[in-house]
Amino acid sequence: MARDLRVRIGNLELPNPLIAASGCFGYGLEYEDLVDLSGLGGVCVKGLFMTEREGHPPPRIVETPAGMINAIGLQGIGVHRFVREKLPVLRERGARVFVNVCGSSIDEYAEVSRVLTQAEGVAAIELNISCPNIKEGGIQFGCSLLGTAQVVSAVRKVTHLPVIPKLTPNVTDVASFARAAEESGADAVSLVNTFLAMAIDVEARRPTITNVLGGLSGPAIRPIAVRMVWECAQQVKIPVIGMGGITDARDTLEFMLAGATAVQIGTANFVDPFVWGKVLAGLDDYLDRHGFERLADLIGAFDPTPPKAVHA
Amino acid sequence: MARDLRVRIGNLELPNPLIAASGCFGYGLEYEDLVDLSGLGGVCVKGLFMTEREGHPPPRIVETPAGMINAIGLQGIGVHRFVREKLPVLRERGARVFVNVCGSSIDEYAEVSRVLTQAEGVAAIELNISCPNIKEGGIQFGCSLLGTAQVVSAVRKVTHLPVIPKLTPNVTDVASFARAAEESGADAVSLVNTFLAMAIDVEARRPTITNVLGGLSGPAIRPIAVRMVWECAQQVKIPVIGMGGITDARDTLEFMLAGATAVQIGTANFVDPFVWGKVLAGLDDYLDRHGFERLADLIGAFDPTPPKAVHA
Amino acid sequence: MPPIDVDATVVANRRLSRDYNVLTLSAAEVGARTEPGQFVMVRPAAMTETLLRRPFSVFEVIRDDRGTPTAITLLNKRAGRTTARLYDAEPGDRIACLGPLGRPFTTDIASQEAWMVAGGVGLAPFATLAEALVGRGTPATLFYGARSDAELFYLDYFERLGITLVLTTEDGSRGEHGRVTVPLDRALGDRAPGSTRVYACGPEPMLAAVAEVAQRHHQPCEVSVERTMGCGLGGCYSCVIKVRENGTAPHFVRSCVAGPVFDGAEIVWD
Amino acid sequence: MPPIDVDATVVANRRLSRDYNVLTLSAAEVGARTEPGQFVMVRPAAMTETLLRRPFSVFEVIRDDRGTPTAITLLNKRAGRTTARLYDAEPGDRIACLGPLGRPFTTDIASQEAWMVAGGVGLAPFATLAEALVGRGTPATLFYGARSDAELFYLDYFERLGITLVLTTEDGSRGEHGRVTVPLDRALGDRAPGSTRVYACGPEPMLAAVAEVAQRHHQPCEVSVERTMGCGLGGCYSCVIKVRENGTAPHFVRSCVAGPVFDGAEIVWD
Ligand SMILES: Cc1cc2nc3c(=O)[nH]c(=O)nc-3n(C[C@H](O)[C@H](O)[C@H](O)COP(=O)(O)OP(=O)(O)OC[C@H]3O[C@@H](n4cnc5c(N)ncnc54)[C@H](O)[C@@H]3O)c2cc1C
Ligand SMILES: Cc1cc2nc3c(=O)[nH]c(=O)nc-3n(C[C@H](O)[C@H](O)[C@H](O)COP(=O)(O)OP(=O)(O)OC[C@H]3O[C@@H](n4cnc5c(N)ncnc54)[C@H](O)[C@@H]3O)c2cc1C
Ligand SMILES: Cc1cc2nc3c(=O)[nH]c(=O)nc-3n(C[C@H](O)[C@H](O)[C@H](O)COP(=O)(O)O)c2cc1C
Ligand SMILES: Cc1cc2nc3c(=O)[nH]c(=O)nc-3n(C[C@H](O)[C@H](O)[C@H](O)COP(=O)(O)O)c2cc1C
Ligand code: FES
Ligand code: FES
Repeated sequence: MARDLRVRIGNLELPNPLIAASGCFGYGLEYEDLVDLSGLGGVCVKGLFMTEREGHPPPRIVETPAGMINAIGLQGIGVHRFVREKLPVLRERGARVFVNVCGSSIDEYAEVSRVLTQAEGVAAIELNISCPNIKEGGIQFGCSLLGTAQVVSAVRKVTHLPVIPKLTPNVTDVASFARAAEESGADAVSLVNTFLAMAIDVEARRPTITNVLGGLSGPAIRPIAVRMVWECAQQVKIPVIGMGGITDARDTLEFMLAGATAVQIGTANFVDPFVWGKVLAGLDDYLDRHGFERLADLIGAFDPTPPKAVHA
Repeated sequence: MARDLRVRIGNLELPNPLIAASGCFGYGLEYEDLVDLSGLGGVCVKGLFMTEREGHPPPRIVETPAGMINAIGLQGIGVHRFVREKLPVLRERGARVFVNVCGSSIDEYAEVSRVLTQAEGVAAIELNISCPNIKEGGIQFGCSLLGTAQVVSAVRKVTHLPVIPKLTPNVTDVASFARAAEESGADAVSLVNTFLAMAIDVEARRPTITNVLGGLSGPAIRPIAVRMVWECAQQVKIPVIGMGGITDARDTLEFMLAGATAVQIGTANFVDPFVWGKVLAGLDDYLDRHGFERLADLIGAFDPTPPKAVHA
Repeated sequence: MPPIDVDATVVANRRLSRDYNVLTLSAAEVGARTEPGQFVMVRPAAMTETLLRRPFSVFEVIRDDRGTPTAITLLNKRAGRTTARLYDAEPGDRIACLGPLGRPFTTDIASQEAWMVAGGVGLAPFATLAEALVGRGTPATLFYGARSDAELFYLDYFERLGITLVLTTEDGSRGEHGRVTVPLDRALGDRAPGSTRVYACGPEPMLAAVAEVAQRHHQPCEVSVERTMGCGLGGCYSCVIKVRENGTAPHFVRSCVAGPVFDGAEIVWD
Repeated sequence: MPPIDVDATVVANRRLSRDYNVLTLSAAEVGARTEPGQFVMVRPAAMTETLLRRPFSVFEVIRDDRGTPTAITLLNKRAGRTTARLYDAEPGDRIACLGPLGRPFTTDIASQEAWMVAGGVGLAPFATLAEALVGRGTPATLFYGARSDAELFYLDYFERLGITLVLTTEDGSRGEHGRVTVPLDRALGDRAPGSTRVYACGPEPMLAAVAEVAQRHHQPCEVSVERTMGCGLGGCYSCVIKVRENGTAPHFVRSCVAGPVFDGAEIVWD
């Protein structure tokens, strides 16, 4: 039987905690024939700058054990074309649209956010201060507490929409960045973005992808991502949106038990675009088996008391 | 046909670049029936403090996608018993003994190193300033540039043996730690130690291991480790010893092409204690196929020029 | 019609050589929707060694005597892990099969003749295309190049359809010795501009050469490209190729949704 | 003799119930070296879903009529991913099998009788132990507890060896209703101190209870414990259990090398 899967991000209520991760779901419309967009908690579209971006030359991805490295380089149509061409259709489909905002300067983050705030049908703004694949902007802000605070404050000034800085895991103390974001007026934080990584084609002694370096995602990173979400959830009051290698209901629950209010699914959507319905069914089944009414009751419900060594 | 696999760490010559990673090969003697210890480049024994340590209660490990999390808590017999009971036998077997030195204080690192220097048969000292699984000491030094410099300098003063600080990947800029180590007199650096991680038993809503947090190792982390080794090799002149998810000759070559002079194998030795001979054979075969005389010629031989998008 | 994901069963696995095999999958629903040149994203169920699906052209659509699709086949060539698994697959194995995907070849053509140019495993999309062309009564020729005689497959299949065959091998063990583009170039010399629609699939250097030859002879040309694909659905932007669409500045488009079939004249080859 | 790693082939897979099966592996060399209570670390070759090997007791050593070992069997119970793979394994599948490992049961015993206590899959080490005891002419009894009648296996095997059987089930569907330690405790009451060597394998709470009962009746007792093992060779320190060896302070020892068989009186149960 269908349980209550609703969760809240600030004043935004989502029917369930599953959000399509940015860059892993195109602009959402690519999937409208396969997935009921209104049935997802939210759709986070590919990172957008003010203007169009061409991205890196291919090859852009390579597979690694239980994961993949990508260096797309934020190819995108720019915020104006997005508002004109994609947003109206996404609204029509009933999608709760999260927009992943990029910038090569603090002003650009603010400017893109302003444009989105004036448009109709944006549910929330996710600030991509953590993309490892571009030279200027992105991770340069996400790896500095000051830069993080500056970007968040600047965007906070220009929008009433929920502001969700997306944190990079490539730092010593991710929770300090969550705190900086909270203090600067963020409504939530999302993490993790990808881990800076590389894979060499040893036969050619050359890179496997053009950008040489890329971002690691997929199940391989999940244990690190869960740890980071747990650290952040304990140190901030605002909601934490968790992601990193989620493939099923168990993984989703792992993040929520660690303190995530919602989750994003990226790489797993490539493997199975029908993953969404399967995870929702799995969450329902878990609540049933464990006798919970509301999924929200499980947020942070992890009890760190040690287990017994005994298995059987 | 057998090629030249020798590599040099400072004035230490190894017959090949394969070193058993600390904590993954006991004190070496556990494997003497299975592996010719003198045939390995080196054997890095489990982390040692001045005195015996009991370690964490079990369960201490849990498997994750393409990896495992461990929180052993540095159970060990202490440096004195090691020197008395293990070192003489290791010498007899012709092993090049790397000792992984731990400390809860800078003095303890120096004291353990002094004892090892006075003993006969230690080839090198690896400073474990990166263990994520103990409260005091370990990573607390490894996550601070000052702490790293202090530990290395203190040990440098008391030993003529090669000093090899082992770096943690849980930092924003690992290369800055490699530079700090070099400036403080390190003869080489080794990386990576494990990534701080966690896995939740969602059915029990409890930890999977007693320590809750542990260190992630195995193939899952390889792409991040290779990136970090590449960054360090470009920024220091001293040799870099690379590790993280190595399972075969291809993986070994990936690290060496990225700039590693030698490598360590940990988790893969659990899966297959006979991995050593297989990797050596694979290295030989690679040199054959590519017409190289000396493996050492491949150190850092990675050419970052982009590949073609075309596969066929 | 939207693509579907079928948990297909391996019905048969015919090994053609030490590298090539034809895998029959119980994915009738996919077959029923497939147009020539489209592809599927597959993943062996037991396969946890690799994460992402892999793209494969639909080779044949198997039909019962009433013409209803009952299965599809893939022409598989061993290149790595997934393709090795597909080569070793046993009847009964399960393989997730998502499709059909991508932009098919254009078959409602003005040209009097259709010439297909295949290099190696690039033969894959031409079994279904040949059937469609024959169905439309368009005279068709297949220029087919491979490493050696032993790697020229399904010749009888195309002969039975009445397709003219022009063969080349790199070692000269059968047909003309050398590149498949050489006889193509020669033959196109005798053809009136616009009279011959050229279709090509194979290694990209071959595709670039074919596109150049076709352009030089003023013949329309469609090529099917192979880029590493993460999703096959337009979600990941991994599969891009640079194109110059009617006059626009060169830019990257996703070959999984804008392609894999492109107008050869529009592609900017690296 | 050092352990060896055999790339074993599945010779047979007999499913005993929906959770239990007996897997026959062509690991004769391992069988030839195995002593009762030792284990192997196994990993299905095709298995990339999990990384580490898993520990399994050697259940039977299969011999030809000349007594030469030809294979070993594992008594497998589905608990997760590897055990599920072993349950589904087909003849011909390859399974890496490293062993024999660990400290075996002590069989050269002074006691007049040997009593084995098995809980569920804890039966595994007792097939070989029973044979050894019978070989030495030691009268032996098996106290065997399971969830239900349907999960009491290989009774005929032990009967054929002349082992006295005392059965219990949690649902009372066969033998005595309840815990296996109850009849054990009762029976030990009539035995002279030191006359009966007790061996136990099963869930740790049962092992703790058996050790307590044996101690109360002043009988020697060996238990085989199950801790999560990363390597089985003493390399990883994951498998520790707390012991108080002849007077020493309680400390952790590696159950893969110091065990899995321990003197029940020395273990400090959590
Ligand atoms: C639209 C399309 C249709 C295709 N149709 C067929 C077909 O009908 N039959 C067939 O045998 N192959 C076909 N391919 C190629 C096939 O997808 C690759 O050979 C396959 O992905 C390799 O996967 P792997 O796991 O075996 O190799 P991996 O283990 O992933 O890699 C091994 C080698 O294969 C290369 N490789 C990885 N991905 C691709 C790719 N997408 N294309 C080419 N090489 C790749 C890698 O760079 C590496 O060198 C098609 C590709 C595309 C894009
Ligand atoms: C010395 C020894 C001998 C054993 N002999 C047998 C035997 O003869 N037959 C048999 O069926 N089983 C035996 N076991 C238990 C067996 O090793 C585990 O059931 C197996 O490791 C589970 O692996 P999995 O991949 O199926 O489960 P996983 O997918 O790894 O985990 C699923 C569940 O199994 C639990 N588990 C993981 N490792 C162990 C472990 N080492 N022991 C118990 N539970 C575990 C996990 O905590 C989890 O709850 C033995 C264990 C030891 C230590
Ligand atoms: C191909 C690809 C493209 C991505 N593009 C973006 C992006 O544009 N903006 C962003 O913030 N994150 C981007 N990411 C990161 C994902 O949103 C997500 O944070 C990360 O992949 C971890 O989740 P996963 O393991 O479920 O994929 C991208 C990831 C992948 C694999
Ligand atoms: C069970 C276990 C115990 C370890 N113990 C130590 C240790 O005592 N000291 C240390 O410096 N590193 C220790 N490590 C880290 C390894 O030496 C190595 O840095 C890490 O596992 C990455 O290599 P791998 O992926 O090949 O295992 C341990 C790792 C594992 C898995
Ligand atoms: S393969 Fe993902 S966008 Fe084309
Ligand atoms: S299992 Fe590794 S030490 Fe016992």
